Amino acid sequence: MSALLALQSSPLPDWAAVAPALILALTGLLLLAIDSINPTSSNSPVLAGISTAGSLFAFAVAGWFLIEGTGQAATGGEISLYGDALVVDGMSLFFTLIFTIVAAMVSIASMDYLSKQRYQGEFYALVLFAATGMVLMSMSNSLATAFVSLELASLPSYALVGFLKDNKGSIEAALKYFLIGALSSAVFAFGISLVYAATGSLLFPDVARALSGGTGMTGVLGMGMLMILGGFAFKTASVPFHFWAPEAYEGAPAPVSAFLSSASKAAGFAVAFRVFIEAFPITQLPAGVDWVLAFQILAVVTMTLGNFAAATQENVKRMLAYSSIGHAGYALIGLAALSANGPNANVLGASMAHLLVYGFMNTGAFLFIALVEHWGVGRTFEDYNGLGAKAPMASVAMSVFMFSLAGLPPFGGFFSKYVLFYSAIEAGFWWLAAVGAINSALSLFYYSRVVKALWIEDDTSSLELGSKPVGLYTAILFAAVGTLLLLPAFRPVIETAQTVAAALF
Amino acid sequence: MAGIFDFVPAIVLLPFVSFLVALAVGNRLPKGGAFAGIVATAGSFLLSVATFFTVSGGQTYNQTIYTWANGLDGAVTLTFGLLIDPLSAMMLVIVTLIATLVHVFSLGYMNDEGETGLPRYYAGLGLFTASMLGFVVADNLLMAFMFFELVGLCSYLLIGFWFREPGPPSAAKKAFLVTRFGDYFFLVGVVAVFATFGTAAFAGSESFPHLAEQALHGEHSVNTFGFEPRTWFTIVGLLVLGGVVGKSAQFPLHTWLPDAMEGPTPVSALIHAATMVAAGVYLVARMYGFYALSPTSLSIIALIGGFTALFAATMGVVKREIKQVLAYSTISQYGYMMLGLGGGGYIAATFHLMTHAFFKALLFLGAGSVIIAMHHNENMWEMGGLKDKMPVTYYTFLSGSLALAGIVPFAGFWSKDEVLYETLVHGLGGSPILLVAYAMGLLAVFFTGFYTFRMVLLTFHGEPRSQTARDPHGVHWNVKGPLVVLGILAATAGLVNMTPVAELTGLEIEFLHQWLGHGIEGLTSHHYVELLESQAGYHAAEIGPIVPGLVSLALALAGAGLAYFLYNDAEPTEHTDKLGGAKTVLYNNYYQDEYQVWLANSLVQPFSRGADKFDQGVVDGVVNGVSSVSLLSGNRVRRIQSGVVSNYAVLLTLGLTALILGFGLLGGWF
Amino acid sequence: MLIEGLIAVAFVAALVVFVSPNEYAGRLAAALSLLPIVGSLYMWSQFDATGNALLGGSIAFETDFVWLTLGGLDVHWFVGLDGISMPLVVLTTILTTLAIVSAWTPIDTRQSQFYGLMLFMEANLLGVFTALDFFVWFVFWEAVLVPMYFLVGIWGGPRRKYAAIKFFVYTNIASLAMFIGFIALVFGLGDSVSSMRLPEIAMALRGGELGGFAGLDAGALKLAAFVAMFIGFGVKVPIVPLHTWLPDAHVEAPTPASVMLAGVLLKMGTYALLRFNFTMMPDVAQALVVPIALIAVISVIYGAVLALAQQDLKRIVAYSSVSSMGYVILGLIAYTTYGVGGATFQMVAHGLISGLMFMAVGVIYNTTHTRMVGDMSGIADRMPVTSGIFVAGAFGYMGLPLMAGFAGEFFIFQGAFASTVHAAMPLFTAAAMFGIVIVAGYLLLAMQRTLFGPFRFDGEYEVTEAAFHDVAPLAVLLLLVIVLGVAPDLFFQMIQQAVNPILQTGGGL
Amino acid sequence: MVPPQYYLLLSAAVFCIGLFGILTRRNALLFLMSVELMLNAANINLVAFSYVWGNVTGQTFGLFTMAIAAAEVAVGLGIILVLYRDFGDVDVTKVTTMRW
Amino acid sequence: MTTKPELNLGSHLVPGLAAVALFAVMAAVFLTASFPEPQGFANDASVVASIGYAMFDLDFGGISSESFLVAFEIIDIVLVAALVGAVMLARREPGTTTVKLVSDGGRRLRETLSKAENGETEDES
Repeated sequence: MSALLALQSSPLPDWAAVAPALILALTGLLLLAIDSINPTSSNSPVLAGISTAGSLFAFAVAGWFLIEGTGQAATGGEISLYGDALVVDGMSLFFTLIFTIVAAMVSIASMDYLSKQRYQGEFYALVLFAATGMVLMSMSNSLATAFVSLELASLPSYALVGFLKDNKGSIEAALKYFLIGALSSAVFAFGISLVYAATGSLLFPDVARALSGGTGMTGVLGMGMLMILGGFAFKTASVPFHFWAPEAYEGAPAPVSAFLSSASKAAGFAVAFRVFIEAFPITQLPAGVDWVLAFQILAVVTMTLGNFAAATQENVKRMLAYSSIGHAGYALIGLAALSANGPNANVLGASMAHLLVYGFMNTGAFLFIALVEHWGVGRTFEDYNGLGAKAPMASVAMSVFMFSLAGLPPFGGFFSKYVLFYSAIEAGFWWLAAVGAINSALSLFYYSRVVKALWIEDDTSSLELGSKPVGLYTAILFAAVGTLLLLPAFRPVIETAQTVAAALF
Repeated sequence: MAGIFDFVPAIVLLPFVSFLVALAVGNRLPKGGAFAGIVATAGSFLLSVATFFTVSGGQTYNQTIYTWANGLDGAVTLTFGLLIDPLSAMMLVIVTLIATLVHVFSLGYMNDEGETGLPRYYAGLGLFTASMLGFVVADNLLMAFMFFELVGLCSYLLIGFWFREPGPPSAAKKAFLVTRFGDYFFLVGVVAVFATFGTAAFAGSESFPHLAEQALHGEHSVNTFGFEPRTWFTIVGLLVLGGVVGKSAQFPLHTWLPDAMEGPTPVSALIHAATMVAAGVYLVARMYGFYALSPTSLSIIALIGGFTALFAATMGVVKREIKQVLAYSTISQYGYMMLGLGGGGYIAATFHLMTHAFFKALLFLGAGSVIIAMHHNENMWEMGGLKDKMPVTYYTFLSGSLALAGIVPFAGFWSKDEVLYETLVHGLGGSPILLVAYAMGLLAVFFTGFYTFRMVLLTFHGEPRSQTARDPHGVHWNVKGPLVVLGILAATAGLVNMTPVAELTGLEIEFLHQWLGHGIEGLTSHHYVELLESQAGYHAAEIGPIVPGLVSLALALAGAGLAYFLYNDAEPTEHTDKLGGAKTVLYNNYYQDEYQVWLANSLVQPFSRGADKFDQGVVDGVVNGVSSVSLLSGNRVRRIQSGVVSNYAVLLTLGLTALILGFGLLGGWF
Repeated sequence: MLIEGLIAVAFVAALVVFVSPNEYAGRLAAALSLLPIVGSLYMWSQFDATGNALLGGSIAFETDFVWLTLGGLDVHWFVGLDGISMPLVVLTTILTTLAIVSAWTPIDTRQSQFYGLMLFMEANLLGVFTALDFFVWFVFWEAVLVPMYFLVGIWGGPRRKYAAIKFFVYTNIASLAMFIGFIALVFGLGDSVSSMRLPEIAMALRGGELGGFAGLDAGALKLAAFVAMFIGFGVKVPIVPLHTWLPDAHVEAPTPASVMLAGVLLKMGTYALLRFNFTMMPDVAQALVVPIALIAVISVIYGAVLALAQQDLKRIVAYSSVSSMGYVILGLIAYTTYGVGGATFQMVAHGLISGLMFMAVGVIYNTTHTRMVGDMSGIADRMPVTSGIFVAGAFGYMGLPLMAGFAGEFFIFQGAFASTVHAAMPLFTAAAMFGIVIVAGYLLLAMQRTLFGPFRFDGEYEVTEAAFHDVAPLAVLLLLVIVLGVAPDLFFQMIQQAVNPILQTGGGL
Repeated sequence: MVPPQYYLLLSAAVFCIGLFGILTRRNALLFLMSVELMLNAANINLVAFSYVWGNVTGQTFGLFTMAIAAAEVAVGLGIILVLYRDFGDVDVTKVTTMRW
Repeated sequence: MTTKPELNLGSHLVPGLAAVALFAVMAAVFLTASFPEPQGFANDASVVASIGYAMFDLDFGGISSESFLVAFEIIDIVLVAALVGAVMLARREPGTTTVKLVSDGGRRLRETLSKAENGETEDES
């Protein structure tokens, strides 16, 4: 199986396909090394720069692979590594793009956000390790790898959430995130053990193969499946494993919130997609373990709960946290609208595309919160009143994020959300789209509250904003431009997503 | 050939140009644009006269001149065109003549009195005249409707001319609104005509009256919406009649007209004599070939006319203001015209339309002259004795009054008499319903005589009853001139059609009969008579015109005599007080205004407010309710997030358990 | 590429104005907005399309290339004009400029943002009327909401926040309903369509290619989709009972935004109804003729009755818009040349007239700072020119002949009365026509109480005649209204050409 | 030979005991310990079914689970430490500054 | 501080019923499932060695296994990350004070600061 790049005169070895993960991990180690050489220095720009550069490099490599067709049908199909425990294909590369670009934005934004903090080296290293874990999650082809890489993504995240050690909110967030996370990983592990009990293997293809012959342990398998689903639900902040999310996102340093709600969520979806499609293919499932139904329930409940709870928040960051739950619900449509003979690749691809766009707009939104926190403005809607006049550029960007999240044009979120609904309808699940539509309309209400505060409400405070932090501004504007451009340039995104999704089935 | 007909559009356009001129640069013109108006209307008048003579030479003109909306693929094409036949040619002359005179009179009434806003005034007059002329020459029902509406607009603008006072804007609103109510039916009628015939042309083989006639003969099939053709034509005719009732102030839509006296008096003259109010009757005459197909329509027209004539005349008896008396007389006289049309007297009605135009314009202008003299006090009880102070006004006014009362040989006698005669003849000839209308019309003659002379006597005779009456304001040539012209016409116009005389002498002096008897085929009075006989079943009884004429003359004289008896004192008393409760009823116009105001204020207003409450409360309430419920449930949902991590674990466990249990049950795991 | 140029010019103008200083923004925006006018007029002069763009007619200024592929269906960048959209494009460009000029006086804060948003909205509106691919159309359709939200929310009246969010969410829900309905329909067409291009979909639907989808058979799917889309577009129109966002939005919106809202945004709803429901599914529309005609009649009468009860001048005009748009629905359901063509014509006519009315109310408001009928009287004494135009506009609204409103309404009445889609259509028409009486009632009453009578004004502002640049847009609109009223064929010819193909399965001409 | 059910029941029991601890104890450290118990419940299955299926995949994975558990404990303890510093308590139910 | 564990039955145990319920469901599922005959390991095979080989993706083990090489590598980073995180969290900061969460939008903080500026004393409870 040679995933040789057609244009390469000297083909890269197969293992090079994991280069994005390697780059991220090595950058993390490099940062640790720098930090240990000079532990007292907190030279923000250098550390942030390295972290950003590493992420962007990984992004570039992944993008290059994707364009060249590495791991895709055109060049010989997916690349399996390490005894099939890892697999590099279009989907994993696609998700890698999300993780790395979010990591890059978060890194560059953290430069200003953390400028007065200690342990900056550790911070960036943890971000990169978590990103590594996410990349590996998307490449996992075995429940074991999935579990381990999920932990690799989670453990640094716990530490990152609690990064502001002397901030009670940060610690509370970290505690809740950790406790629910630990519980969820226990559930996940138990689920894996049950699936192993039912099939005798952990590799996705083997599990699928074992299932195709039928099993007497439907109940055990089903329970394992639901518990694995629980593990992913935790990662994606889906009901009923979502309880950590509002607090973790609210209490965490805003860049970390951005990272978690965009990249970490996407990672959860990446591995969930692969597990459920590769290991438990709909067409080969024994009767009585119809996980599609579970995802339908989860999708409806998650998007409804997230949006309804978000509607009445006073705190913008917490509102975004709930909205993030709501968006998890939308993305779940990708699994909920599958059917035996349906246009599954389109549905899944739409979900992936939504996650990519979401990566930009949601990261941008949280980074705007970071900017506001950096200025020392409060977190409630009232505190945002009149910011549009004081910081027009950033406020325009925030408005872009809000409208995009709400699914309004001319922003990327418009297309990604409607294509998602479109695919759901295409698959015949018009009622899923209808539920999504109701939620979407409600979400417009609370997203526009932010916009209203920024532009419409009169400024009541006399607070002077400080400097305009370069890193935060760069990241926010980058995200805004990305969000904007993803509308006209949606074609490569959706077509790539649907093509690589097709390879899974 | 560049005949006179090529200039017919100019008849309409000249006043329109004067409208534009007055509007645009009226401020900079001497007399606020009055001269532009006078020149324009006089020009129109001359052209009309020329047209009149051309038509009398036997020529007619029926030409489409502008395509308003060109229907593709077989859809109806909507056009503007000119239809010049004897009827419209006559009307053109009347309208332009009176418009010219009103313009001249306005110099005295408005300019000399130092009114402001004159450009607006003259612009309004110009547009009014133009609209009416456009209506007169219209060759199809749609065009007629459009100018009909423009006439309504102009009446609004002119009645409300003194907008800074509270009364005129209200009266203007009422005038437009009430006539709009009638026009609603008219518009439905127009649409129905298009839907039925695919055309709304008045004349020609493709005209809708002709098509209707053919449809009744079964020679042509039209869409009658499931009705019998004659029934449907009756419905359509009555719909159009709605507009007529509104504009011609027939019962029950007459209430706007007395209020319209709030406008400047020359405008009243224009409105009541030649333009707006006349438009309704003219419209019926214009499409008489259609109405003649339906005896039901004709009867209704006759009954409305007869009733209105009597009804309005009784109200005129008790009024104090000179213009109010004239207002009710207008309503009453148009009732006669309707009676004539409904009674099969097409020529008679047209005749009355013409004579009435002259004498009513005269009376209004005369009243205007009196009002100038009285410093805009219109109460007759404060006048008296003006006869000697303003002889020209008095004698011309008297001429008009005699015409109005129907005293031989003044114009009104001949025309009114013929109206009544025709009705009687057809009523006796087998349409007994017309006799009822006739009786009412006949009775109204008495009242007409009474109130007319009551007005004359109170105004001009006796002793002056107020300071201003003792020392009235003088009037100039620009007032007297029009009065004299009209005074002569009021006295003599009836001579063109002295049917009783013709009957007596056997002379061929019924010029109007001859005039209306020629012209475009299908629009002649001869054709109408045929239609009336063959379609409406109207047959003329064999009665001479002399006896009925004498009867009505006697009644008019009786009324006048009674007035003379009661009011020819130096210091007349308010005899109407003796009527007691009846006076109150009459003075309040049979509470017609009250019930219409009640309809508006106590029915429509509360209804609309109720609808508003419903809208705000229920329709919008549902919208806001959905939003409130959503937010409330959002508030409930977020309470799940209690902040206690142990609770989260519980909920998580419960959720997972429920999921497993549910799937287990569904999937049969147990 | 003319259409792209037109839209791009508006976008670029919006950007330029956004970054321009507040002092010059109004002038600059007005100057820049002349470019789209020139463009649209040029296009009008070069217009050569015949037939309906969706039904195989030739399309003017067409551009068509694949944008992206969604689940086997291509999304094209596909724009072009036919006789239905051309008049609306002209209307949009002209009204935008006039609205911008009318904003010079009332808008005194954050001007560059205001004018930028106006131009941004124009660009999107042009997109709505020119797009011929569903997704392209939908992008513009939704994008219009954004500037309107800000325009109402920032520069609006006291309850602007409530009104803005209500408008925003309400119309968005409607769009979503419509989206689901339409997409389900497209998938019901199966392989008979290969793209989201509206002509392709329309032809397939009319060709009877619809199959069952998602558990619904073809008939049920069509009906469900029709209803969903009717409701979705109906909110925008708005039809009773989905209208309650409109009065709030209008009352709170600043004058120029009201002008655009009433003048163009509402027409998006009827335009879409015509393009989608009535063009693509004439059979369903005709099957539902009774409910639709009833909705039309109720909208007309109910809207007018509500207007009668209002004290706020803007609210009066707002409710009367509901009433007027009811006529459009009536015309559409008639399926006759005059009905559908008249409805299209009425979109333009009502756009101009309602714009005129809102502007006139706005000019008075600029001076008096109140719009309540009871707060003033005799304004005509101090503001004769404005009042004069107000009166003229009001009569235009009442359907005075030789003004555009009459043409539109008469065409509709004529078309609807003669319609053969249902035996009761004449009755429905006659009932709806009664609106012309009520409209006269409330407008005359309002004018009598505010403009006429002895001058009385309790406020502390001095009431004087408005500035030239306030009155000029009114005069221009009035002129246009009269021109269109005298010569409706300016637009009605091309409208008929575009409309007649729709009717071929309908009730005839 | 012990039937596989028994192992499953055992592991389920261990899992639920751990869960019970999580649900009822308020002490963060006990919470942590309970999670360990739950992870070990998974290990019971893994080892047991490793024998059933005749491969060591399960057993090997069990080792990884333990390693992960250790790592989790490390991070968890770090968090609990800071928690104690900031809140002066390790009662998880008292940490409720953020809710709703 | 932790206290000596003691058996304290009370309402705080009620949530535990959820765990009991879960157990009941699990037990019901497990007891009704049918299992294949255990294959067992070959007698001569070394389980420990096989595990070792499995971890390094070497094919020498007597008992088959899937490869865990990549998991092993990942665990490496996991441990590094956990260590870094734990150390970072656990290190005691010299001379820092705890800041309360600014969940009220920082208003109270600002008020406190502004009052302090005005020389007022804040009565911290």
